[in-house]
Amino acid sequence: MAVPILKQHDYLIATVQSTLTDSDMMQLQNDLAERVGRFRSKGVIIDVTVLDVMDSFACRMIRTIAQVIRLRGAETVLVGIQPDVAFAMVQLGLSLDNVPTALDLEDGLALLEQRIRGRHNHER
Amino acid sequence: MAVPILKQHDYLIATVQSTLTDSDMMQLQNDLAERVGRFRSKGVIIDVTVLDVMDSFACRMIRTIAQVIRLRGAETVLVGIQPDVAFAMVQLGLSLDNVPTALDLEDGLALLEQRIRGRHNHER
Amino acid sequence: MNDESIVIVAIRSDADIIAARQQGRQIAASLGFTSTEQALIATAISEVARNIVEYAQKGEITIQAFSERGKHGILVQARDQGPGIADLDLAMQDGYSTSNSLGLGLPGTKRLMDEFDITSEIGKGTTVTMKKWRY
Amino acid sequence: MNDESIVIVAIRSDADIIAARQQGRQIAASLGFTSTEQALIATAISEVARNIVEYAQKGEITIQAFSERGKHGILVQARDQGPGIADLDLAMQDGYSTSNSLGLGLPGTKRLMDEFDITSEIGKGTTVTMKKWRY
Ligand SMILES: Nc1ncnc2c1ncn2[C@@H]1O[C@H](COP(=O)(O)OP(=O)(O)O)[C@@H](O)[C@H]1O
Ligand SMILES: Nc1ncnc2c1ncn2[C@@H]1O[C@H](COP(=O)(O)OP(=O)(O)O)[C@@H](O)[C@H]1O
Repeated sequence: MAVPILKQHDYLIATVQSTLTDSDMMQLQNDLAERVGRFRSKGVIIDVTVLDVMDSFACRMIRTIAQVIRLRGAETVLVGIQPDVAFAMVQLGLSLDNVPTALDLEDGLALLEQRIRGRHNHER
Repeated sequence: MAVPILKQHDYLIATVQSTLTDSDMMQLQNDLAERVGRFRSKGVIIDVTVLDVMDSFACRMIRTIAQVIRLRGAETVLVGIQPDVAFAMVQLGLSLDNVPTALDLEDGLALLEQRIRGRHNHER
Repeated sequence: MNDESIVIVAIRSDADIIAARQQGRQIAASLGFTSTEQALIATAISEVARNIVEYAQKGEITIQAFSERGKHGILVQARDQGPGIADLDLAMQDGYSTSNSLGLGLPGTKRLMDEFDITSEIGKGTTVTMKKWRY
Repeated sequence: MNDESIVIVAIRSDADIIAARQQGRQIAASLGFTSTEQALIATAISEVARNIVEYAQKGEITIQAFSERGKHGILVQARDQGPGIADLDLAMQDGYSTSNSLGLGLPGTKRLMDEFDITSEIGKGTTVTMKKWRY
């Protein structure tokens, strides 16, 4: 099932609706990379609230997507990791590397806003 | 014995009252992960002032809790490690990895404040 | 689910991986595992099922309740007739991967479960057997 | 506590781990160890007691004062009839763990104490004997 991507001002919001297959993930990555260019988006939120498992494959895909988006000049924030999912990820030994996380969509938007402002106001 | 968790503005403060069993630790982790969501907390302080031993198990649990809390979009600071406990940890070879520490609750709150502000203004 | 029933999920595609872990979660729930434990079990199933698709193309996952010396729990087995693993010690190391992957699947899955056993024979296939006790 | 008395703590659960290390601290205090040394001893006891619960399910810890050629100190022994350790050299390496753990327990405990000795036989069990001198 394809992931719907919502454009909201400078941001893109991808809400994962159900467990993704590998090809859904690839599709999501391509869609986001393309739309960041088309809409000149500054940030991307990936919302995984409904995901009940984040395995090493999903984790790697998210890291890859964030890296691709970064190379396209935008920031990615992952939101909505549920407590049980977070614990399983940690036990498995997974890390999201440098992908910032926030509690939910609202916090994720605030974080993006601040990061993007910060990014423009400070030397990197 | 369950660990009481106090909500104070944007933060949660878990004050470890006595030596924890494995299941107390799991409980603490679940409680914190859940409440970070419920109260939209931005930071968590774990106060271990009364702990007289921090063994490799406790250390691993604290690291895990901090990673889970991070995936839920909040920061964790550990406060109150006593001098003797700190010395034993170092001798044992334990590291808290990336879990920041502060002297006591007051310093911990100040550190959280800084880190959370920093997180929003700078690239990590 | 009673102690006699066994659920077998054929694994051929990534849709089957999802089916297997959903089955695992349901059975774990019916056996009284906490939601946290269900998530650990579902994640473990996802990892071994993905390895089947990735390295052996097809295989199966069996999931069943079990009791042993007064302990109860869930038993998951992943079986394939794929290429097998040449060096099991190496495969069980964090970060070791022959594909463009994180290499956390096998060692991580071991961390998720209470018991973990893997046997493999080159050209014959691989079997992962794992258990989680219900406390 | 005098040189003849021995405290034996049965280890079966993590509550027993806590009891053992509290006993160790008290005895160390009564023998005149500084509070820093008490913390080292209590931590060492915690580590070996946890290994009993984790790997052997049950066992016991004995704690006693001792004197030897004019030296005084505390002697702690952890004994179990568990599975034993196949490769002691490996088990004594920092970071080596067969469980989902840090693998610092044994090598770290050796660093906490003045003398440390471990013997183990597959299928028979494991005994850790350790001493700390009072200066
Ligand atoms: N079912 C299997 N059949 C053949 N080889 C396998 C199988 N499962 C795992 N392997 C091998 O073991 C290695 C480690 O597996 P794993 O820890 O799951 O990491 P990853 O799948 O990320 O590479 C794989 O790279 C692969 O070479
Ligand atoms: N009492 C014991 N009985 C059997 N095996 C043990 C025992 N204590 C330690 N071991 C083995 O030695 C390894 C290293 O122990 P340790 O250094 O304490 O690290 P950890 O317990 O963190 O794995 C363990 O992973 C386990 O395989």
